[in-house]
Amino acid sequence: MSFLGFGRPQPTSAEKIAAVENELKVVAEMHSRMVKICTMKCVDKTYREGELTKGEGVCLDRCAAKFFEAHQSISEQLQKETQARGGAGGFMG
Amino acid sequence: MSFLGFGRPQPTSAEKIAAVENELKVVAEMHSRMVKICTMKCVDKTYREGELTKGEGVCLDRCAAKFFEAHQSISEQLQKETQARGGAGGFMG
Amino acid sequence: MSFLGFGRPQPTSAEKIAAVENELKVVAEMHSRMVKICTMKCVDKTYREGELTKGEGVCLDRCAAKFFEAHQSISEQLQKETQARGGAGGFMG
Amino acid sequence: MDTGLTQAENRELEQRLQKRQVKEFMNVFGSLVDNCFTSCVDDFTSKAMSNRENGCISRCVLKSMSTQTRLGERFGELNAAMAQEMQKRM
Amino acid sequence: MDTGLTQAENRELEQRLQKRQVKEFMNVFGSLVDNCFTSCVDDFTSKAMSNRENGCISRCVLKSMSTQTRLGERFGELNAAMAQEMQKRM
Amino acid sequence: MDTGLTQAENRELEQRLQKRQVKEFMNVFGSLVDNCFTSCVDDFTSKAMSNRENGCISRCVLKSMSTQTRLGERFGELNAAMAQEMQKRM
Repeated sequence: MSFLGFGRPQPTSAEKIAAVENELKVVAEMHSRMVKICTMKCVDKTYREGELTKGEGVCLDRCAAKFFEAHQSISEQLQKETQARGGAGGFMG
Repeated sequence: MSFLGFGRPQPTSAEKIAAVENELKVVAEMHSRMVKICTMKCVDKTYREGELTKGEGVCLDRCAAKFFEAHQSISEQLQKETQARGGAGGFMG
Repeated sequence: MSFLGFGRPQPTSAEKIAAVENELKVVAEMHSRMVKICTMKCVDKTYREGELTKGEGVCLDRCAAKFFEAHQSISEQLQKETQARGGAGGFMG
Repeated sequence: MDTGLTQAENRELEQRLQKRQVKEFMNVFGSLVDNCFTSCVDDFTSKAMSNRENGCISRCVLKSMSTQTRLGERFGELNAAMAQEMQKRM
Repeated sequence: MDTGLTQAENRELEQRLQKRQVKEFMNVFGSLVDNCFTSCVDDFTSKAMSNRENGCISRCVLKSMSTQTRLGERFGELNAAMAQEMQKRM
Repeated sequence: MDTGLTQAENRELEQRLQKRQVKEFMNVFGSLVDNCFTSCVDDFTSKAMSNRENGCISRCVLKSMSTQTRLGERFGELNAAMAQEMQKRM
């Protein structure tokens, strides 16, 4: 979310800490969304085995890669569209 | 949530700000619930088109109206029932 | 979460309050998860009646008991596995 | 519960808990709206709720309150039993 | 909205609201990713997105934005109508 | 990561991060309970877990931990690659 940190001259301690904290929160949320979705897509819910099968493991790896790719392309598209529509106002209702 | 603001004589700055903030949070949550439910009810998940069809648009309008109506009637019923059962204690477990 | 409160000599007021608050938050979250899951498992979604049927009520009672049992056994297993794998690091990614 | 807090700390805590209870209530209310609307409303040929839908919503609210109460009682009992169990082990 | 706040309080409030808006935006963005990925990606024989998947995602983003805008307008209207209704009753 | 913070700020940040980690852990634990209970428990003719259910839960916990670990590794790699990519562009 570095595009939200547009240069105020001298951020206070609290602001700097909040910025780092926020950045890490964004990453943590992305991580937990990925785990939730990829588990749903790849892992068999009957739990007849306690270990990931080879197929499930490979599926998780690919799901993770696709999730990052999708995440990035959605993020780019949203920025483009938001600019084209003239600011986040319209999109956020 | 104005029924939660029962008259303490002189609210402090922090209390007044928290009250407004809370009111807006309640509205924001209601908004995001509505978007989630009405998208689920009205929008085709195959995404063969990038624009809302006329049918989807009309469905969203009606879903929004019904959501508000339901929201209000549930809110009123809950207040009535809670009073009849003698306070929120029993309901909230 | 008492295992997280490893003995710092003199906790400050703020720390003590945060600890109690956190403990209660954990319980509240467990409660709301239970309500969500057991409602889903036990309560008929057509709402032809406004009262719980006898069957639904009994199902809720048993679901609650099983949820506690599962919650506890999962918590114990996680602690054991986490220790065996050498700390929470690996598990938390 | 013996929290080991002073009176002043207890007052502060109580205020926090009140906030938490409001938040909790809003969550319960929100899930109730979600659940009852999702279960009862499926016809979007009109923008006004039908009698059938209103009836379903109203029964859903009643049933959800009973569910909340019943599970609240069970939760209280099970939680107390668990706390006792834990104290015995220590 | 008449908030009954002083100017200083309003400045403080505005800062909080800005934080809230950022948080709100992150939530909308997160749900959008969840929803579009879940709906569009189902083939895990490769680790790169296919053209079909990319197209689906892109259409999903457009449609979600339109949905957000349309429901935002309705929400604004309905909320204003409800506020008016409430004032009449008081 | 170069955060550009002083030592004092870093200490404060570390405390916040520790809180976040506890919260994160509680979320992971909560989803695990949700997911394993939902997947494994479906028989409410008794109030005690059956052997079959206990076995299922136990395997579900193991599998969820492996999933968490595996996806954690991938996430770390992909995140590092993305960060590098972004630095190149700047």
